[in-house]
Amino acid sequence: MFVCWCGLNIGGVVDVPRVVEEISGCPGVARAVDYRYMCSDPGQQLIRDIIREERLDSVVIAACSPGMHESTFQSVAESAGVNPYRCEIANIREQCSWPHQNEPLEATRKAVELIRAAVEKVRGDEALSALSIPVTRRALVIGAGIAGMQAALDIADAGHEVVLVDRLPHIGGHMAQLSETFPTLDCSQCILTPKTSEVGRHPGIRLLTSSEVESVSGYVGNFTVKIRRRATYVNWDLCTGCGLCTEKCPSRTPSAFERGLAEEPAISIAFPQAVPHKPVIRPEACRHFTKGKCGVCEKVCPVGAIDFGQQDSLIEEKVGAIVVATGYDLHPKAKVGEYGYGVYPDVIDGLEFERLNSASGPTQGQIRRPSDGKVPKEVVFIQCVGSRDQENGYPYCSKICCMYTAKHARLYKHKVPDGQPYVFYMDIRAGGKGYEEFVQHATEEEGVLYLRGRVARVFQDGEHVVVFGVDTLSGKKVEIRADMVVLATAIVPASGAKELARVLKTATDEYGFFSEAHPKLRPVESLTRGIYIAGCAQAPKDIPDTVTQAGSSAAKVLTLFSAPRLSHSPTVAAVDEEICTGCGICVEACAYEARALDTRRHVAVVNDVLCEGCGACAVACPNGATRQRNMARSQAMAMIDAVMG
Amino acid sequence: MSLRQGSMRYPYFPGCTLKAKARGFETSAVASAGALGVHLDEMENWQCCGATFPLQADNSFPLVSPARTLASARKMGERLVTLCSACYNVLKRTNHVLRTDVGRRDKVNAFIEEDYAGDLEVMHFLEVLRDDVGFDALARSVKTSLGGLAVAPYYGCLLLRPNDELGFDDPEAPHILEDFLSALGCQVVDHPYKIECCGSYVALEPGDLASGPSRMVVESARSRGAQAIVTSCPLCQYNLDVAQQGAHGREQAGVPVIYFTQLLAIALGLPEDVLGFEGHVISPGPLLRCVGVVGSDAIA
Amino acid sequence: MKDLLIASGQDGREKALSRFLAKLLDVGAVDALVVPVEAAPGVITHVLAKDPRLVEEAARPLAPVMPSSAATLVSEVVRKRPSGRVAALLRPCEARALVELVKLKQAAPENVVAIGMDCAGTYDPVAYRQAAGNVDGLEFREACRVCQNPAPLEDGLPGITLGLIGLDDSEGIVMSVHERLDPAVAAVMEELGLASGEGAGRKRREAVQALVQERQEACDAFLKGARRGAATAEGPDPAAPGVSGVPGVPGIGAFARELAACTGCHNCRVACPVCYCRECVFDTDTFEHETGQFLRWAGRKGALKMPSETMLYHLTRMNHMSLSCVGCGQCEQACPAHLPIFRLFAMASRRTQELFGYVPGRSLDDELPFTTFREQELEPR
Amino acid sequence: MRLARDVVRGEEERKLRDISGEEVRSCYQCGKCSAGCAMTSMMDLLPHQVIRLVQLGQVEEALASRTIWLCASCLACSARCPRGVSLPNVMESLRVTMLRPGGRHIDPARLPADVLENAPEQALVAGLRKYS
Repeated sequence: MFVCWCGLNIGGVVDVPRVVEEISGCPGVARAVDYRYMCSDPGQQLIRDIIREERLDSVVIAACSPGMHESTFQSVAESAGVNPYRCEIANIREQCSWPHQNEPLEATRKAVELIRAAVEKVRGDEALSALSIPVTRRALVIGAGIAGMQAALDIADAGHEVVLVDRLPHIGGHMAQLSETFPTLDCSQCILTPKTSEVGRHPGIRLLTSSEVESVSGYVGNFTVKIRRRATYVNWDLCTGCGLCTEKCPSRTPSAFERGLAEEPAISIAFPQAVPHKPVIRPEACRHFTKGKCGVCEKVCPVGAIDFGQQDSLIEEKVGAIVVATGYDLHPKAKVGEYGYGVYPDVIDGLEFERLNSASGPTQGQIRRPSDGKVPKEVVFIQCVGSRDQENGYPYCSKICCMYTAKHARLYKHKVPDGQPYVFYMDIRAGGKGYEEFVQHATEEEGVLYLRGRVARVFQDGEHVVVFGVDTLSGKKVEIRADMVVLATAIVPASGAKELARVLKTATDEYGFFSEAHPKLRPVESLTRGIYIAGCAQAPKDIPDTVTQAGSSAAKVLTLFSAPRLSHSPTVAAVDEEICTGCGICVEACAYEARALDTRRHVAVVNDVLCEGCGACAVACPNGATRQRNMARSQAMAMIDAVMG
Repeated sequence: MSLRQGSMRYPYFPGCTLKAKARGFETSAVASAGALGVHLDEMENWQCCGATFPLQADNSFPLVSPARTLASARKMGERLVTLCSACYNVLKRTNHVLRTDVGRRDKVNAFIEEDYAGDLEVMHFLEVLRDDVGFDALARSVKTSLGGLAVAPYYGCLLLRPNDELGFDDPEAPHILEDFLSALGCQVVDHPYKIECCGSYVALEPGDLASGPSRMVVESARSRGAQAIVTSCPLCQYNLDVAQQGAHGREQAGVPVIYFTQLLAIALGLPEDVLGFEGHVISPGPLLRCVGVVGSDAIA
Repeated sequence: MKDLLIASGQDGREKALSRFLAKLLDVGAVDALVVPVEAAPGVITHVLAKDPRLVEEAARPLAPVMPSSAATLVSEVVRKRPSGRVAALLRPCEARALVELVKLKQAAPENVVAIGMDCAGTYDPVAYRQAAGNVDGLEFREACRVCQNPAPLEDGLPGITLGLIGLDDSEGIVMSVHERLDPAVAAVMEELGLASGEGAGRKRREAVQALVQERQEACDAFLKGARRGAATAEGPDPAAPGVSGVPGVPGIGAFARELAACTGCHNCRVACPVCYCRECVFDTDTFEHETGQFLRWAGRKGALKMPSETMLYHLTRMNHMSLSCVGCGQCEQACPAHLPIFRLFAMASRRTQELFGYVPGRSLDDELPFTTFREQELEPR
Repeated sequence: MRLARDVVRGEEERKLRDISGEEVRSCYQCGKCSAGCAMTSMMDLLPHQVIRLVQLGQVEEALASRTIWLCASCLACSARCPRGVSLPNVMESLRVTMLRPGGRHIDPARLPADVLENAPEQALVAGLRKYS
């Protein structure tokens, strides 16, 4: 029994010597000692020495959370000849000294009780050995924006096959929609297309566009993924991408890629540099599907690639690791009523501005406002629309808006030198290499007028959009009769993120961003082993951070692939078949599909490698036929008795 | 629900102003309702709502008067109809407090010796017209065409805010008055100040301080061609009306500010004695005569 | 669903019904039958019968006692899929318990032919035996007096329903047949050429409706009274400080006092038709405490109620069973200490079942709340 | 302006919180309230500046502002506040701090005759409840 002071973290609150004294007399405790830092090398050596001296068969370490050092102490115990699963941690830091900083006496009493409970538990622990599982060395990457492409390229370059899935017909994600990028103002397409074409031709990457992950089963190293490949109604094996069909198509509907600022044919390639450079038919816009007549594309196609009868197909892939790179969406228009977003044509969002500014966009890169195509001379940019707004949007900061708004204002000045950009901001968050300088340049050199304050209302008045704002620094209300308003709307998780998390059996936060295993130390690992996160799927991020995280998640995948076999904790559920009634409640309780009914023998069974040891089944089982290894009901009761006295 | 002649009865709360300075609001509303088969049964036991919802967390006493009214209305039925925006706001918000805040409910109930749980539905007459009569049916009942009379709706604050308690309409882009005006055959004049404050009780401050915001509202409607402004708040009516008394009144023709029910009564072809335009600063009479919707000299 | 009539004949409708049941066995439409017989004067017990003659002679299908729940017995016979078809005569509460057991995979429904019957109520078996079957002056059991389901539910197990309520002995029995009834059994029904029971069926339905109404009121009054009883008994018990009651949990004191006389015999669990574990956790070593623990507790509290764990036992059973409780009252009937177990369960299960909108035994399609999870389902409404 | 513990966490600020039921510390001074306020043209301080003074414990200065009497409780500010601060409640707490000890901002007896004669009852009741 070893008690750690953790410097003042524990020792400053809990009376450690007293704890040692009280525990020494407990039944089954051979020896109790304390040390200032048990996780240090001398601390570890102390444990090893005493195990050998006393010929211990189990140990209890009272220290910090098992999340921190359980594996450290388990391997210390193992190195001294104690089965690692007979090493228990009593958490007297996070669950005792920290929350009870102002009640040292109570904390000391609680520490004794927690340790006594751990002692009772360790007395019932069995000596277990880790389970071993094989690894499939292929990876699935979900989402082919800059994050997904980078992760896929890094994994594939290391020699492992990658299945890259995107629900759109092309890859590139939102970055393909951007005109220029901060802080260097280089053209987004110019730096993106080398990546897209490399992904398109990489022999190690199986690219599945117009595809979505439908189901995932299995576990780390051994996932089975079902992917639905949506019908494109074009046989891509035959199609040469000549574009004749898109020219001749008589239907025109708003283009999603152009954010509704331009129309596109029902059969189209979203943008000139798209990879794969093949068209798809959108049945909801196609006259053949909606009206039952037409078929112009079929007639003009020189290679007969149009296939109206094409069906969705289901593809099954076996992979060992999954990278989630599903990206982001923007805050829905309907929710910003006071700015007339979605109502007034000249109130647009940041991505719409990117398209207006893009050489391949609807205005060929000229800044012309949507309503009448006039060049706007007074443009108001509003930051924090839906961000940092817990009441009407989201409490978090969307992180990139300060920078892209500065970029927008500067690009606008480049194209409309006699125009005046105004930026309503609350704080400027420009913490990145070259970022602050970039914003300063906007105010100093380009004449962008920054107004510190939020806008209350925007309304249409004739051909102007009138902005009611405030400049809190001068304490004056501000009214601007603008020609166009650009909203830096909040970044929100991509639609369907929560549903995908459910399919992947991993967690998201309350907004739908994928949760990382630890916010600081495990930022690219999800809460499910073998599933990693990259880019805005986790939280709002700019391109450099996204690429960094994508590389990091690829490194994690490669680390996983480098082990010959994976080990799995043996503290899983087990069934006492003698008393199992076969009612199946455990099967329903399991979130990992690790439980099933053996219908022949009418008992429930456990798939050890799928079991995460969460204990939900053991709790659900009415008579305790299912138990958790090293957490039997009798152990739990003994722990309760130890705590309750 | 469609229009069922003579089948709709509602307990109705008039409020002080409608019995005094805004009589025309009530007489036009009650008569119009009657013409549409809606009976507004005035509650027997009502008292002043307080005219403004109390914003003090530590004082529940101002809730007592509206709570008494609500408790007494609950005994008449499950709904209570109001006309005045302020009464609607105060009664509905008080009702919300009594429904959701058990502590304040118990305190108020103990004081008024009632056991009222906040389970009344407080409605505005506009909601009755929209949901129970139906604007389509209303359009069919129009007898006197308003001939494209350009009318600006004015909501002010009390109908719309706070939206999570009132839930009356879209708080930033309301449209119930517009829909109502369209049903009457008016030409709706949209204007940005329709949800801005008129200055409210600041009218009592010396120095004519409320007329600033009020003039902004009137100007916003007038400059877009409005021939009249409709409201459902006697204080808005007063502020917008009085604001035009000075310079504006002489330089250019004023914009009459009238209650939506007065317009409704005209459209339904009701006798002019129910309109009650007396006391309006900018008399709507000349305008209405000039567009040909009102003929006699009953209008001052 | 068509109403047919089993006419009473000269020896009354129970005999007519017995002959019909015997016929099912005789022609091989079913392979066995779970049915009550009179084993000794006033002693009713269930048998699993294969011999039609025995059924015709000794069956007492309408005897107004429920010595044990037929659901438990049927589950024993068909827990795994049996080789033959088994018919069972089931009161509404028994049928509903059987539906729960099917959902808990304790009975394979495929080969069960459920013969549901109306039940206006049953008597305490001991009283019935002492009166040698003469029910004059006896009162139905409390669970029956407040039972809101005197007639079988239509969505239960596929089978036959026997309508009795509102019809006297001479008027016979209205029989209605489930659409999904086993074809072999349906063929027998066909062959019997029973007369239409349309008029009797209507009469019975009206009587059932009236009875249900009456029972609902009785049940509401009963629960109200029970809750009031519990409320007045709340608060610390000055007579037994530290023994009964857990401070801070409202109502637990009253609960403890109601159960103070529990001897820990676990009869209620044995009698419960749904309590299904092969070995109960209370029969395992889970609650075997370390030597000295009892003395420590007794020392700390001043006195420790013995046998210990009776509260935990009842709370656990309530936790496991209140959602599936069909209100048959077998628990209370089996209790040697006459504890108000039915009443406590009725109060708890009304709340828990309402919380999930769950009606135990209503239909095989309703999922057990324990086996489903919906986000937000327990958020305050 | 002197800042110290007893100023920024003073008794007066606590009292205002009790009366208003609002936590002014939530405000991050974005100014959306001021941007949408209909009465600002007559105010000496913008609404967000009044809140700032309360945050800084400068209650006396806030009480001296004309702004608190010009707030018409129209709720345009609180409807759009990203931090859920109900400014009208804070303004009311400042007003009643002046009124509860018996102060009067407007004396009913001195209201001009034309106002008394013409203003709707609603204005008189509401105004006098706010101002006296």
